[in-house]
Amino acid sequence: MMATVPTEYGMVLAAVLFCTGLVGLLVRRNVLFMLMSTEIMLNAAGLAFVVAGSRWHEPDGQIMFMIIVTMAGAEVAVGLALIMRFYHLFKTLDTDAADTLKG
Amino acid sequence: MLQLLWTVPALPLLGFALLALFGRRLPRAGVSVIGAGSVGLSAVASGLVAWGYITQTVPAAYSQCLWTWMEVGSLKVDMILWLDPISLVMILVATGVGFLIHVYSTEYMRDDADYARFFAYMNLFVGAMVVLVLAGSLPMLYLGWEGVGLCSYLLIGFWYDNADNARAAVKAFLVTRIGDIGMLIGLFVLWFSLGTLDIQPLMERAQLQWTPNSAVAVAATALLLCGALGKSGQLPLQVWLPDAMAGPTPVSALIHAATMVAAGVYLLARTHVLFDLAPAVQCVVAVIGAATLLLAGTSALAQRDIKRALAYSTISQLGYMFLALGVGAWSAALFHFMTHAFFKALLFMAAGAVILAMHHEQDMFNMGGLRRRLPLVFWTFLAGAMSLAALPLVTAGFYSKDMILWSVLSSPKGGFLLWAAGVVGAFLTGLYSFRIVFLVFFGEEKGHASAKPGPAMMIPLVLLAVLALGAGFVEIPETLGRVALFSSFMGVHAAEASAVLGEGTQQVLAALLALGGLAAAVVLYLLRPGIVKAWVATPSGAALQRLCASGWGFDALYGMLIIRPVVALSSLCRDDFMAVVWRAVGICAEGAAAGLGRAQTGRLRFYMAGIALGAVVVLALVVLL
Amino acid sequence: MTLTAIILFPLLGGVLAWAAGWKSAASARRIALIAAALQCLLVAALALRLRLAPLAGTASPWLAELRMPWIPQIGASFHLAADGLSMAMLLLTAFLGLVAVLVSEGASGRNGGGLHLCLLSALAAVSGVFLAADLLLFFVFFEAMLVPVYFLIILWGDLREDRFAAALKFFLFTQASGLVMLVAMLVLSFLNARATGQLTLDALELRGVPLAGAVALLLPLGFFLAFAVKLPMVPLHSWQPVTYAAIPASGGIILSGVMAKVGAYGLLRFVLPLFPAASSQLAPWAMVLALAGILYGAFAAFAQTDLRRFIAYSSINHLGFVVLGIFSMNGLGQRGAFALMVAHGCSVAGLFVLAGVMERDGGSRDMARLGGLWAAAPRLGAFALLLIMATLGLPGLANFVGEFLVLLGTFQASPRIAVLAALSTGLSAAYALRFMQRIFFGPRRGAEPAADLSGRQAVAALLLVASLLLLGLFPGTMLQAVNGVLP
Amino acid sequence: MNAVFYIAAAVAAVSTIMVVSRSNAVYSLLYLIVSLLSVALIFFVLGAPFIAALEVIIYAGAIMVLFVFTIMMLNLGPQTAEQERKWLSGRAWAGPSILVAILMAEMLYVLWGGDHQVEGRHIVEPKEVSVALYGPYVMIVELSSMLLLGGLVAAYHLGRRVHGDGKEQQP
Repeated sequence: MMATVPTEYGMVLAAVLFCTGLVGLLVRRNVLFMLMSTEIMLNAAGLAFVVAGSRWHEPDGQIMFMIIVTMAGAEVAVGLALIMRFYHLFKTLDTDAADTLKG
Repeated sequence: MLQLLWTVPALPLLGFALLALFGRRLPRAGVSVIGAGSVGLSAVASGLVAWGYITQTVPAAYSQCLWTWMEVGSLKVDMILWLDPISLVMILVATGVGFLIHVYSTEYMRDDADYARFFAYMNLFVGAMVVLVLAGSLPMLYLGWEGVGLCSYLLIGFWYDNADNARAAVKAFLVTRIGDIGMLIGLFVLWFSLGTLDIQPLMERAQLQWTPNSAVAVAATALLLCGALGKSGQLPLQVWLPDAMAGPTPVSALIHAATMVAAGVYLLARTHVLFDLAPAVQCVVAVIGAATLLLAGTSALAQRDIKRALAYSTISQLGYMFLALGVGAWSAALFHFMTHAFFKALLFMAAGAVILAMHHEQDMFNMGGLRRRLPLVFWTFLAGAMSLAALPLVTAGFYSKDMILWSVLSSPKGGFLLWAAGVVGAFLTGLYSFRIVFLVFFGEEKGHASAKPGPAMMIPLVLLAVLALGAGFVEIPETLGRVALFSSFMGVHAAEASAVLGEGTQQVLAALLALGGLAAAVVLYLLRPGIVKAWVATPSGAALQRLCASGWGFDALYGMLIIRPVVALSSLCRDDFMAVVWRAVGICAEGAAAGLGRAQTGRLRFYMAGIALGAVVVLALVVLL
Repeated sequence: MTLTAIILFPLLGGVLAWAAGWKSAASARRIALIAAALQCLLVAALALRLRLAPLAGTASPWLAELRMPWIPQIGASFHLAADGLSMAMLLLTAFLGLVAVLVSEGASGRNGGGLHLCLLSALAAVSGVFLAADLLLFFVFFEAMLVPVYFLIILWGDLREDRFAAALKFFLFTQASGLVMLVAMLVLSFLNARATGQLTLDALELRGVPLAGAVALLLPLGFFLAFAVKLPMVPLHSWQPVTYAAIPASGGIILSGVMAKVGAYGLLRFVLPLFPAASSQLAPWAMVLALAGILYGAFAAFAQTDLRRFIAYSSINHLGFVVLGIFSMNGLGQRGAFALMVAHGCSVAGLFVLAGVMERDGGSRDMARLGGLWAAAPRLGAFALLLIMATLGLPGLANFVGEFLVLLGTFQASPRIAVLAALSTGLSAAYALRFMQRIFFGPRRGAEPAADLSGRQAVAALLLVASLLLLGLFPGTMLQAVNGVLP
Repeated sequence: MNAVFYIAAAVAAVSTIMVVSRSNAVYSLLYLIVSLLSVALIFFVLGAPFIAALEVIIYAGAIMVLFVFTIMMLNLGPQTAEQERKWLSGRAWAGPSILVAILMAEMLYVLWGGDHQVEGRHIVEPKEVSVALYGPYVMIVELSSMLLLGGLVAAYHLGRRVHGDGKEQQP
């Protein structure tokens, strides 16, 4: 049970997902949505790895995906904790409210 | 005996070291013993050395190498002492007169809080002077040279809490320093021209290698002359000497008589071989001497301060010595230096006694009639003034000045004009010396003179008075029955002379002019003081009086030409204008930081957009290249 | 092994002093003092031994050396070596280190142990600089000197000054120029490897690398830049006045007395032997720059009212003479420069001791507010007088020997510059006497410190005075030390 | 099976677009889960069944549950959704869309730069993956565990509640 689509199509899908996530990251001001967009982008990157691994018949792509999942797990844990903190601090989820680093 | 030579400079220096290290803990008597005693012992040592020198079976210069100072490649500078007639006379005078001044100081400075410091400086002064005159190499001479400069600075500014004194001290140091720089450069020229800095080889090689009036000879001697002009207070570097009166009176005596100002004369006499090879420079020396003696003589006439008047008289007498050096009569210059050391030390110390008695009053117009209050001081001062004025036959000053005038007139390098300047100077000398005598000791009593000076001050005065009158008899001109102890000791033999006037005639003329000066002083300051007062009241008289009193306005001139530009330049550099370049770099960096800092909006999405843009650009580069 | 000990010993003493400093500042000081004194003895003993028995019969110019592989991949080795020049500089370093610890402000309440750690580690770094015979090793020590000085300024500096700005300026200037030097070193090594096929950073083996074109000028300029900043030469001096103003007096002794000399040492050790042709090509320009520094320093020093800035500008004035002597390219001038380095090290250290005494207990250092100090502090006055006389080049004191030889050498190279430089000694007399007059003479003004030299300070002052006098009257041993090193 | 790929890809793309364009967080989250599930399907048809399972279990399961918890804890009301709608104006979309469109174009250009070949694919067994993972990649496994530990500690630390006086308290 195998698909025989060209590798490029898989890559294109990864690119589409990635770009959609990027648009979300740029457009949304709500930090929660930004975190979700980040997840989309990570997932897209993982997709690209798996596609490539499948193309070369190597397990490395899948291993990379596992790394990405691990990282995403850690990132979400920390990110969500940060969001909680953020909300307590600013009473909003608007990232533009947190501009104390303005130079 | 000659082996004792090193103790002559070492003893005063040892005294200095002891006083500098332990002076504050010693009792006054101890300080006096060390201070005066070290110089006294040094004088004794020079006497022994002199005895040893004279009784040598074959008279020859004696040298004693102490250690090698600097040695680099072919440059070898030794700490070497060189004893010949010139330096022998100099150390005898420096330590002898120096000792008398020290003895005098033990009483004069009795009540000063810084007694030990004073004697430490004085010892160092004598030590440095002895090093200077005994030096066998020019760098060592320079060591002593700067040493006496340092001591004059310290002693002129001895009473430091008065800012004027300190300023006079700085002035003395700086003005002489300017001359010293010339001398230092002169040393370089000599080293590269002749390959040595030891004085005797220098003379020998110069005679072999230099042609008269060659550029290098003129340059080297002119540069050496700069140093001599500064130290001896000749035109145009004479401005420091009158101000140097700010120090205690014994210091003035030491500076003017035995030590510092003699250094220039000594240098020129010591290197007379070089100067003989540069007649052009000799001519300059003579002209400077003549100009200085006239200028200082007129200035001396307009002073109110007794010490300043004496200071100008020193400059004037040094002018005579330079005049003699200029015509090549260096032994006459040294002879006059010797007699001048006696009578000028005497005059200053007697003036000091007067000043002390008058409670530190120095204005002659506030004195008067002191001959009854201080008879012994009066008689000794009179002896000094007579010698200064060169009253004929009975004073030492007459013989030495006569020797100078005759050499000026008879030498092929001299001439009538220079001689005429000298003779006019003789008139001025008579006038101003007796002006001082009459203003201070005659007329009505104005101030209240207190206690008479004690023996420690009076004994040196009497001794010096005897010398001021009698020291001239070692050299008596042919017309008066020839005695030539001094010049034969120096190894100089009278040359055949031809002049427009005979020797006797010129002596009579000079003597008459000196007596004329005395007579004029009698008239102007004793019998008819109204004449001068009336004349000074006229506008032109007042202007001339002001000009003379200020020493012909050299201070103002230098203030405008040198001091003001230097101060202006330094205030320009004060805030370090070169650092502006680096400040500009800093400002650029700050500007860039401010510009890039705007990108730091603090908005997360903006940063994300930046990353995305970066990705776009990088990918575009990958795609397109 | 002794060479390594010379570097490590002060470091060890510093760490011990630092550790002791947690208990009491006094014991930290005591330990530091013992370490500095022992370091003096160690260096002196080595100097004596080397003088008595130099390495037997080898062609090596070094009297003692130690070579171990370090980073063979880039040709760097841990190569320490000493010749007459470096031994003399080491002696100066150890001596001034002792003086610095003697007058250190350890008891002032701000952690004294750390201060001594900084002082002694600075000593260690400077000793390393004078011993390094490998370019990279030299660079490491050269940069290591910055760190302790940086902390000295910001942690123990004068609270009245902007210490952070001063430390930053100092760091930026020296660091940036040091990096330029590093690049020049690496390029030189690379060119050597291309010419000979041998990868090395050894200072001796890199002599005579064939250079052509722009590189032949740029490489020596890279070295020159770093050393000119260190000295400093006009116009690269602007870090110096602020740094001298902010640094604690004991640190100032090391910074001005020894570290500034590293610049001159580097010129003598690296620039001239590595690039002989380019050096003689650059010499006239360097001499003109040096002359500019002499005059500029003299004029600026004349106008200063701040004691520390006065020291800074007078140093610029004197180090101009050093550079002048070095680039006169003859034995007289270079020996004079060397003598002047040593002499100026002692005299400027003395001025910093003076500054330390004046500033103790919050005393003012504004010369416009001082005056008549002699009456209150005659010993300090006498000390200052001697320093001032050394500064203006009085014969009989050490500085004169240097200045005389420098001027003599310069006169040989260029009489015109020599005459101008000689004339500037008149200016140095003017500023030096003005300094003396403003602080010690004249009427009292009330801003004077209360006390004279204390016990330790008096010892330090005596040591400096003795060294100035001895080196001034008997410079023979000092001048002979560099006989094999300089032409 | 190619049809499955295309359908899943379309679903993934559309649902992802829905994720970034919804104003209600819960809706977005649901679309995200749909997107993840369709990607999991794609993994499966590409011959990576193990990864497909991981995607479902960890991503769509564990991680998304974290999001749900967070949204619940934040207790965002309808006014938040209203606020979101206001922020999502056309102008807000314009700039990022253009930027990303360019990026997309570049990526496609790069992808089509190579040769097009359809090859036979085959399944990479979980066994192969495990052998590689605990062979050459063992270091990465260790690093990942460090990373997770770090994330754990950080999340624990950050999650502590802060009171007004700035002192921290155990949750």
